[in-house]
Amino acid sequence: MRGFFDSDLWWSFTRSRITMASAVVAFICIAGSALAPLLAPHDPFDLASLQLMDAFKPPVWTAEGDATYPLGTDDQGRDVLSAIMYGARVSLMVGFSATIFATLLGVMVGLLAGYLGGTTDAVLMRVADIQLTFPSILVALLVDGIVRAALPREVHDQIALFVVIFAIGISEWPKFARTVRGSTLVERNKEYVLAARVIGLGKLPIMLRHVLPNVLGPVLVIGTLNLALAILAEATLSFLGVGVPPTQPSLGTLIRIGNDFLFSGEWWITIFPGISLIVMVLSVNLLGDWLRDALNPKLR
Amino acid sequence: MRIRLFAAVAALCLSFGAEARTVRWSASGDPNTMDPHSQNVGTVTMVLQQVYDALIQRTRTLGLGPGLATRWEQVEPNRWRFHLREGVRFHEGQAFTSDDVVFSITRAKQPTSNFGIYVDTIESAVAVDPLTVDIITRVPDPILPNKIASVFIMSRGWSEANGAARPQNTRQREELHTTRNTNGTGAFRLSLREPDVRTVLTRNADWWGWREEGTGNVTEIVFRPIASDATRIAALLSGEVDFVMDPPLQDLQRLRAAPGVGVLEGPEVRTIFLAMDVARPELLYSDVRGRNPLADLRVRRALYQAIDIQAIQRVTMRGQSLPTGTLFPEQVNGYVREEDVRLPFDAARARALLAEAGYPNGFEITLDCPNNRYINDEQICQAIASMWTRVGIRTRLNAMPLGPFFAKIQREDTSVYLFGWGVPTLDALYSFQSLLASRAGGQQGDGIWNYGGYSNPAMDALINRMRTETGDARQDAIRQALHIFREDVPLIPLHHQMIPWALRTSITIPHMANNQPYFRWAVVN
Amino acid sequence: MFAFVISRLLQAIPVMLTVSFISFAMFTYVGDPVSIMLGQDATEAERAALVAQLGLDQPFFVQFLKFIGQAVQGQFGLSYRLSRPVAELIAERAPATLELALCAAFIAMAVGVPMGVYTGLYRNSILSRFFLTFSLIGVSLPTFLIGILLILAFAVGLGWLPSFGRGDVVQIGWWSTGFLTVSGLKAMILPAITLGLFQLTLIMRLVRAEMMEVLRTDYIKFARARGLSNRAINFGHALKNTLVPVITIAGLQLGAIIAFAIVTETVFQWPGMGLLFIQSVGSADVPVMAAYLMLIALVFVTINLIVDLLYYAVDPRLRIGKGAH
Amino acid sequence: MTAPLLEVRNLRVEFPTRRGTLTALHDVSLTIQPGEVLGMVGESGAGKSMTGAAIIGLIEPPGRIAGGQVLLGGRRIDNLPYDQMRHVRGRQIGAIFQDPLTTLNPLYTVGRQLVETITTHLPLNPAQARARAIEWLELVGIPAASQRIDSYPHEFSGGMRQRVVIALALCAEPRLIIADEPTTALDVSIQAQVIALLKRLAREKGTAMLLVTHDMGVIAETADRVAVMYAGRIIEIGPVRQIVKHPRHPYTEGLMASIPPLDRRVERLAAIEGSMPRLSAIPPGCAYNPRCPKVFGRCLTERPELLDAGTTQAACWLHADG
Repeated sequence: MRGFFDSDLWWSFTRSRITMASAVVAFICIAGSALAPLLAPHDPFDLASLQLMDAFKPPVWTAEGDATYPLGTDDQGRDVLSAIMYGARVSLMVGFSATIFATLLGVMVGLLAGYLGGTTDAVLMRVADIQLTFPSILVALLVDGIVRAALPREVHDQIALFVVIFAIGISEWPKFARTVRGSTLVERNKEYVLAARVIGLGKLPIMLRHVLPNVLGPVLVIGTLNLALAILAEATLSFLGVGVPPTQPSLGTLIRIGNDFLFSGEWWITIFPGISLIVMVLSVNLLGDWLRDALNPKLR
Repeated sequence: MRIRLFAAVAALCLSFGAEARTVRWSASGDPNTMDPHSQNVGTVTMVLQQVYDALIQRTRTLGLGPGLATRWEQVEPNRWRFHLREGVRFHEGQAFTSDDVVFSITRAKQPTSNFGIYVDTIESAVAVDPLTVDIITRVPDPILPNKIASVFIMSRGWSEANGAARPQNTRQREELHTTRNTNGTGAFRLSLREPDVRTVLTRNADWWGWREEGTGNVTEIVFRPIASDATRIAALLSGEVDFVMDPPLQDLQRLRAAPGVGVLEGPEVRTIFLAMDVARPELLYSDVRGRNPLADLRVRRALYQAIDIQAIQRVTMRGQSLPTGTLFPEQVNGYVREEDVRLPFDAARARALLAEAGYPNGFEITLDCPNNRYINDEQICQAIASMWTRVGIRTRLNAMPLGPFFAKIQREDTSVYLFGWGVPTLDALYSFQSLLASRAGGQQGDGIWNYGGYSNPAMDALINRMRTETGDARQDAIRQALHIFREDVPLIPLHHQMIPWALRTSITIPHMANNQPYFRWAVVN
Repeated sequence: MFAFVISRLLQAIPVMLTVSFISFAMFTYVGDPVSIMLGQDATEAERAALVAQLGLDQPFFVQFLKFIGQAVQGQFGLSYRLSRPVAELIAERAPATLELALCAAFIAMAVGVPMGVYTGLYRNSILSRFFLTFSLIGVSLPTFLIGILLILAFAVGLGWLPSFGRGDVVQIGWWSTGFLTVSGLKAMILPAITLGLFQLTLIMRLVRAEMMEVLRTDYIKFARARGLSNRAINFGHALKNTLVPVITIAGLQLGAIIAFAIVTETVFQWPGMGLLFIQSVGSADVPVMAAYLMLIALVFVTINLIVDLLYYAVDPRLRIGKGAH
Repeated sequence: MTAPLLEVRNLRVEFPTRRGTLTALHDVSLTIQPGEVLGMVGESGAGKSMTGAAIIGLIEPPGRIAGGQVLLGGRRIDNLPYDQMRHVRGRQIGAIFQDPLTTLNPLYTVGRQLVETITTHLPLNPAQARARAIEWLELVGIPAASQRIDSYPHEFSGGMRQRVVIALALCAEPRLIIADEPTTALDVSIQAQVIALLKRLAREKGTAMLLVTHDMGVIAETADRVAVMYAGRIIEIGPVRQIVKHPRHPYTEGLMASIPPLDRRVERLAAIEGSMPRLSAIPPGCAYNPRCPKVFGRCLTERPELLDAGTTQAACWLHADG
């Protein structure tokens, strides 16, 4: 750990106030949403606690605000702040899961392609190329559409969250695969790999031990930027009404619902989730940008 | 020369000023067919009733007035005679005769038609002479004129020539000529149809009705569906659209305040209620095993009394609803004010009733709900779900679009669902027959929308009396049936919908409780 | 040149085959066409008859070939939702999407490239910092939110521009264009900006990164050592080398624009293929989805081919084939 | 002594980094006479290329000239604004870089690159410039120059490309060429040809040259005088013969001992122990002291300036009183 604080990474981190600020914001977002059940002032999923007569309360600082609901309430009397915290939880959960899924898949395919070479490599990379041609949002929509058509509604609703994670994850893996494959190819031809093979060590353990650390940086950068993309993709799908199930509203769902009230003066129902989403994605993007610059000495 | 040119320009301007009276009209949904007998849905009718006429037309007060028939009489208990209007021509030039009426009624009776309920009692239609038609019913049908007012008249020659002798079968995914083309006798003709994009109607100068009192000056109607509420309202406010039929309730305040835009308010003949599976021995979507809680009147009353209808009216509906305790609003023939009384909202009483019925800890249930059919349908369901949960009935909300929703309840694959019922015939029988008559053993059309399986012999007997009796005897049957409705809670009534229309102040159009705009009466300034 | 085009075309074939296979699988196995067409109360005999009529009892490959044969002719059957031939539906809506995508791409390139060049050249100027901040916000703003905000500001607030639809269109053969009417052009502005903004920021960041990369190369240093003017170096040598990779990415971004049109079209009720597609996803209208997928694949393959040809035109290293190094 | 063509006085180049400022060049002073070839040798990172870059004003930011002066023909050029300096580069001072593979713009034909250089500096119209470009290609030994002029760089071999680079550096007829390791990236068999070409052209055109290399053999054959750099400083400078035969600085001695002599066989070459310190960790006193076989007390505390040491100047306390 000391090594980390000594490192260039930490140095460049402390140098950039924006990066530090975005790290703090990202931390607040993650902590706030992870601990939503503990921190949120209300439980938006507890139907019994909702009071319809409390609906459409504006934020606390306006004339009709109510201290019980700092950011106001929505059309059902749900506390907007709590809804955002729970919504961010879903958004982040989907974002992280999809990114981890894409990373694992991509790294695996990349290693395999680079390591096995030949036909396997050609086929895997061709698939990645083809998929890269298609924008991820389209792939995600298609996956969702196919699952929606293939499964009965009730089943689909139950697994909708996983469908979204899968759809977004599957649409992002080729980026990882390409990077990892590139590094694998470079490493494969290095002398120590050849030497290790001569003394009878398996190639795969060597690859794992040497390639993985080498690609960790790029993978981390792609992963971080991808997290932002995944959160946006989820929000977009949910906005289009084909994302997470309505019983687990994400920020995108909240924006879609709030959108109905945007023109009628109840702006807080959509503006606050919107701002939360932007701030969250922006902070992740800033972190990713910084990470890329910090890990890429050429850009310094 | 110059003078002549000037005159020509002036004339052109004048003619424009006099003639270009366009109404740009929008609603959330687009008609899914132009076939007049295929889909009995408001979104289809709202366009087609501009193009097609029926034998009898609705008046501005939703009464019955002459249409393609100038007068009609019940010559025998089972035979109605219609005297047709002379000199009427279809938009494509065919002369209108009794043959077209016979054809149209026969067409509406086809299995692929969705208009069966309007012709259910009809045995046959017979052309007496080119301008007289007899309609023979199987049983005496006192409200036949109310029903026939919903059957549009097509040209036999045109339909048969274009292979559309029977209505388009939407279930079998077929496309007929009538899916996109029309040939009516109405005030407007269809001049452009781009599904989902726009539909343009132009004034039929030859329409027989223009001669009558109080008709308007609209020359062109451009209909564009805009599904997104926000976009639709933005379009109205920015002047791209003149008339929005279904403005979101939350925007009414703002629309009223906006310059040049007004809101026409009025009730709709449509009642929103909750229907329950009262027939199955065990509910499909509940944690109660071995018995059906909803079969117990106490539970139904508990559900009823748990609902704070005033809160829903004030918050969810923003005042745009008329809470009710009965089956239909007062515009409907047979309405009884004394029976229009709600069980009071009383959460404690609801809990007590549940305990009494043997559910001290409540139970779990799934509420099926459409999310794009009635005004704020999903929000109403959310509110009810939370109110029910508060008295111990843990409610899972299952909201879905109209298509899957209807498919689901028509499979009877539901335990509780939100439903709305309009009464196009403006007669009580239509509601009782469709919603509360026993499904088994009844006549055609009985209980076709009774997916909760409610069955009460007393109710069935009263419905049969409504069918045949007239005058006070019939009214008495309706009164008794309404009383049973109130006591037995086969459905939980919520409210009658209000249907505000938003439009530019330069347009006047009568607000109609059947939620149909009649552009023949619209005036554009 | 000819051989190059042929080889690229040959490479496109597996892509199209894969995509048509997915389409075919969707068409055939997802959503059970027999049930959909017959309804639930059909008898076993009726089912069997329809199965035979549709050729579903034939071997897999026969069915697949038939599907491809029909797809090549543009036949995808009837939409479940609208009961109209899918090909007709798509043909009606394609011009709207393509015009929107072209405008958005134009905005993205016409603004994104100069901004990228500027920020690449003057890395530390205040304007560059502003552009960079702008671009970060741009990639962090979801498209739908941009659309909503633009409508709020320019359609509802200021009332300058329409909030939905294409305005008046002019029909030229089967192509309907909004470019020839004032209302059509006005209607184009907000959706095109909405759709172009994200791509604009992407292109700007890409051009900036490439520009910085190129400016570090030896040949730029050498060009400076030769005393060439800044103008010749930045806008001749550097820009041209920057544009080579930018062309590729920008070409692919045109594909992304067509895909992201789905979102924009939803927000602006733009009557294009994207709106059709999203409505089809919502109602599981498989024929439309399958056809859209095929069409998009075709568009992408075409774009890729054009990008390759452009690449070929710009980069002389490709012209003498492989093994030149 | 005639007026020097180039005079560098106390040049100092600094790189601000996150851990403080690094000084890449300290007090570098040298002169080049018209037509003279000054060789510059040293290990990688000693500051040879940096000196060349500083002279033509092409130090990569954030590096900057922090002190000293560069005079060309008596005129100060280190402080010229970009647009005036531009007319010095190419026209007055040409430059040749190490790797011909990367110094040519791959997207332009060599002809276009030549023509644009010529028209930038000489009052010729495009047609004349093209003719001149062909002449130059012929001059640097490109066969069939009038056809190859429309070829792209990748269509030439490495050696041919470096010839094109030389043509580019010389085509505006500068008075000085800075050749930064012009042969390092080339095959050994081609190195000699390229050096010979460079030498011949410099002589024919009367061009002076700063030849940066780490190859003492090339220096011995080509240079008139030699400057030896170590850790950002010139530690010895003098006529080539003296430096090669009688180096005065221990580092130069070590450097010379590592050249394989052509005339006799040796058992093993002497190599200098250790490596040059990083710029951020230069020891006090003489920078060479950790490696110097002749180190003594004063070397550890005081840094020697260039001192006259016979026919050369050397920065070494051994010559403190010489």
